[in-house]
Amino acid sequence: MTSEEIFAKLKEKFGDKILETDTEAVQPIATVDPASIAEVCEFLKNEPDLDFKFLNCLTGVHINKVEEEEEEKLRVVYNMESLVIKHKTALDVIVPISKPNVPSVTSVWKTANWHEREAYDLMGIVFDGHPDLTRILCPEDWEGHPLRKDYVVQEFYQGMKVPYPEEEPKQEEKEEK
Amino acid sequence: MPEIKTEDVYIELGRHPKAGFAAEDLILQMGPQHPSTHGVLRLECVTDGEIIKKAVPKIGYLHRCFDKHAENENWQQVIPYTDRIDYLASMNQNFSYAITVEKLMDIEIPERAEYIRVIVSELQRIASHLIAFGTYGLDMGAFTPFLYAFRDRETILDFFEKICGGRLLYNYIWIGGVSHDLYDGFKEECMKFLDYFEEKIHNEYNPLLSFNKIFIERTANVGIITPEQAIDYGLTGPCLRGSGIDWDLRRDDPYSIYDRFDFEVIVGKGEKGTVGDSWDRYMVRIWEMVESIRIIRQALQQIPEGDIISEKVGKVVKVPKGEVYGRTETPRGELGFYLISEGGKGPARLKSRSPCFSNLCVIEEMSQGYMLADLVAILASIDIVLGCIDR
Amino acid sequence: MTETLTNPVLTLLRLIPGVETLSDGMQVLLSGFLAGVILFAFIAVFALYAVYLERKVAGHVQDRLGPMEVGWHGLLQTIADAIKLLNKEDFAPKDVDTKLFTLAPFLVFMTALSVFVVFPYDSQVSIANLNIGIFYVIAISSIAVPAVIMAGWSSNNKWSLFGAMRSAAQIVSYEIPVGLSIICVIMVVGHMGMQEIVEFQGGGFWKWVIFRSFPFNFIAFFIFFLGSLAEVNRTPFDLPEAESELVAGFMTEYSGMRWAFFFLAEYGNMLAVGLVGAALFLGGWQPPFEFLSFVPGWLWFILKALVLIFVQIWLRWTLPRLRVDQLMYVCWKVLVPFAFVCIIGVGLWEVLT
Amino acid sequence: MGRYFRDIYISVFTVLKGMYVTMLHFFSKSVTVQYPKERLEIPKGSRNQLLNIIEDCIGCDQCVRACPVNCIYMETIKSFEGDELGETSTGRKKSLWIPSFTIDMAKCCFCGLCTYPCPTECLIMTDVYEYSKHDRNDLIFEFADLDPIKAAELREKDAIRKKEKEAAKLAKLKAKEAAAKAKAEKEAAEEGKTPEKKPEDNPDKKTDNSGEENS
Repeated sequence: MTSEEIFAKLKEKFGDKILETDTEAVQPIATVDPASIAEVCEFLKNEPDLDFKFLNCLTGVHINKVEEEEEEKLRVVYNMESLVIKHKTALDVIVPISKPNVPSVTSVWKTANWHEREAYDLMGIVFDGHPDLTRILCPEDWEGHPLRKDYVVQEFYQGMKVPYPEEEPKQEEKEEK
Repeated sequence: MPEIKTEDVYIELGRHPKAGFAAEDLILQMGPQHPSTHGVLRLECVTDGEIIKKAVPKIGYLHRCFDKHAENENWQQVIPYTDRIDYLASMNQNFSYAITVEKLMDIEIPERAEYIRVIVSELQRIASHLIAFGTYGLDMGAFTPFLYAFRDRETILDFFEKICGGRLLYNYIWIGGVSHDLYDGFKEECMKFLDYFEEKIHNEYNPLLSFNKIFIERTANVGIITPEQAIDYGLTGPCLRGSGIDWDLRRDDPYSIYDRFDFEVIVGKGEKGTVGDSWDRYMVRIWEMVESIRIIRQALQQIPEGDIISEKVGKVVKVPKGEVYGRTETPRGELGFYLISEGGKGPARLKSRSPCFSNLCVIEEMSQGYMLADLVAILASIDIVLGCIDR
Repeated sequence: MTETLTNPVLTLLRLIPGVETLSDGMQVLLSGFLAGVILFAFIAVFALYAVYLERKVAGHVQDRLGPMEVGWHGLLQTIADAIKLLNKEDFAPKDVDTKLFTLAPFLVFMTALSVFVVFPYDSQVSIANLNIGIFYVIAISSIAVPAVIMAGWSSNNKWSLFGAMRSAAQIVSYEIPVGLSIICVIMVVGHMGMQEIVEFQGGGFWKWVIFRSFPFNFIAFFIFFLGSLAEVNRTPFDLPEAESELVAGFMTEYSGMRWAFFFLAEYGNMLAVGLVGAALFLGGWQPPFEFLSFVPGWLWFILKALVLIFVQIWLRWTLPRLRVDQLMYVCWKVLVPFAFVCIIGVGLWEVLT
Repeated sequence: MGRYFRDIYISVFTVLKGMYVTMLHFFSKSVTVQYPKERLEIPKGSRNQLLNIIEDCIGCDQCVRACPVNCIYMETIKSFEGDELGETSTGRKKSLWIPSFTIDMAKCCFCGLCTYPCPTECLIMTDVYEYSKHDRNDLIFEFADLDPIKAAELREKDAIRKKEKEAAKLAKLKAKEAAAKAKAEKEAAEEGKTPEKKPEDNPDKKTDNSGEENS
């Protein structure tokens, strides 16, 4: 099925919960209201002629500030695919940075478990209902979320100096010799 | 400082009978430094004697924040970083990054470059599967297959060194084509190697390890992944095909010129045990090497003359604004890149969806009830590379 | 059989002047001590060159050359290794049960060493010709089990404990098939002394026990060989020090000279098993054909043992490793039943013919 | 019962087949090379240690920008009048002194991206791969061959020149403000006649100033 039909089916089932759909772009994508992302994914997976049983990728994105007054936004993109009907689609969800809560889709696809933990770890998006939302790549007690645009590396981690010494390695030694 | 009694520490950690922890359970850290975890992976196993109750993988020891690096580099400079995601199959990593960017730029690649790309990534698939075969034998205690595998892999590395200069990390497939042309003696040498290698698979690797009864006993009916479980956990590549699902990106979502070659997609049929056990995943890799040989032979015959990089890509690569998810079939599965570009000097956001990351997360549920030695067999059958998991 | 066999070591001892003055008991004690020194030297030298042989065979099997650097074609390589191990720091990890930790390697090496006392090196030459020779060998080889558990438990490391438990289970359970296959031999020969067993097999290779009561003793030999492989922890039964799972099993925490003792014990056991196999089944120092008897007997004995050792090494570089429960399956479900069948077969054969 | 015997038969058969394969290899030729004595020859284009032929280097900074791990550090000083810098081997006039050109081989990732944009092909990848050192700082290779005294002297001249430039810029700025102030007073004098014209040309003047300061 082409992405128009898929989005049409979604709109007809979920109505206003599908905020906007963009089919001309290189990758057609539908923005979904954050609260209902779990139901939409459940529908996409169990609907016989959609059959999106395979979640390819779940990406956390930090949209940089476009207008002055609004606060920054975080975005989660879901790429999914059906191995039987061989068609794929993409959904995304936009949440403000102050309240980055997105319902977890681990109940729909088990592969989302680790992908969501990684999005939480690197981007700071909190997935409600996730079985064990802990850091997966950085150490458990690491501060801050590295992939955010405003991320500053912490000075010390358990007494070890973190930032790489920035000064030129060459110049000083040359003079001293 | 009050003297800390080890018993209190254990109680506080909940690993003491007073803290309700069964006496015979043993917490075993199959730690980051262990001969058969294929890299720095820590498996925290709760074992009852030799039987594993729970094995929780802890990853992140080799996390080099590829996504963060990609944001500060321009389009061309990201390629050496993609080499290092799955350092055993760097050609395929460059290939999928180049495919993603070209999908966004929507440019045409010269024919010869397309053929070189296919030849080179199929050679890399053979080299990577050779490592999987060698380390599997090593984990099962047979030393010799590992050295036979590396002896044959040396010839492939020599080809790559003559073509592009690197032996393990190549920075060879660029956006818009490839960086160097094939050296002139390549075709005959490669043909000779392929004949030699195909004969080696059939009457050296298989009798020595694949059909050895002890090896079959150790791997058949061990680590069974059902097809539903495989799809649900997002497994891809030989792990997915080992569970009987006929899905190969090279045929089902053909990128570059893979639709011009006829090759067979190998699917696990459960010859020696049930479908989806470790032996199936292992045999899928062995027969995939034979298929790759077929592809390379066809590509070597049909390769045209011509230039190797498209003119439209100048010194500075310009990519229009947009988002795309591009992927290719690497030896370990589907490596996908979710690329967001704001038309700037480099990618705004580049998320790498690595195959081993999803392939490993099935181990927690699947390894219950097996013995410690089976855990090693299961790990080797999923063929994980820690660079690919931690990125 | 002459009971008052002249003890070669005793005669050797008497060569030293001023020994006759000591009392008889002291002389026997000293000869025992001298025998220990000779055996230790023999095993140490042999173990060094067994390691060299193993690395060379491994090399050539894997299309490479093995050690080539030290000495001509690496002949001095293992001596260099031994010296390196000698001056390595004598390190024991923290909170290790030091008494057991230090005792274990010597106990393991003691069992390997004490088995050699009873072997018939040549027609009259053996250090102590016990009339219960082969029974003594089986008894001694089971002393290694507590020593291995001692090593595993005292190094306070979960992996070593796993290795020790596996090794104990393996050695204990593989003694049964080895014992049963030896019973087949004793039934044919009728005597337990090693010297007498070898003399029984005189006169050409068709007289060897392996070809007596044909199918059964032949199978008994293979059961013995497989069982002894397991007792020596060699592939495909090298579970206790399975590199890929338990790092090095009970030997993980040992380094330097203590580890060298374990290593020496392993190769000593390998030689011991080869020699027992040669003595019991392949006619010890008896030449395969009468007209070849000008070659000294002990050379035949060593040659046959070397053939068996070569096969053990060859197996190590070909086969993967068994899992613990498969190991037990092979022992109890395959080797022991076949051993029983062989015993019945040999028994009937002896009675009928 | 059948399976039991079939299993035994298969295991004995496959073990013997495996031993046959390894026995074949026991007699085949070894494929290894005794490294320190014999060496494999390195193909032409192989990427090992970087080398910069400093005579041809014109200090164009392309390689520093192209390096993904920023491991090339280069310091260039514009040539003063009357300095004789000589030409590159291809006869191209050199205009920049290079007191120091270092490559930190410990950081280098051997991708070769720096060798492609080099206009004079002076930065090449040699086939030297045995350059391991004990101390990581020794891996920082210095390629510039300017003797330290000349380099120090050049640096002073450069510092002086920079100060003069700063002073000149400051002076120009002051002169511009003075002119602007003078113009403002003149307009204030005419203000009585045409009040509305003044506001729109004031902002352009302001932007010129700020534009200038930024450059």
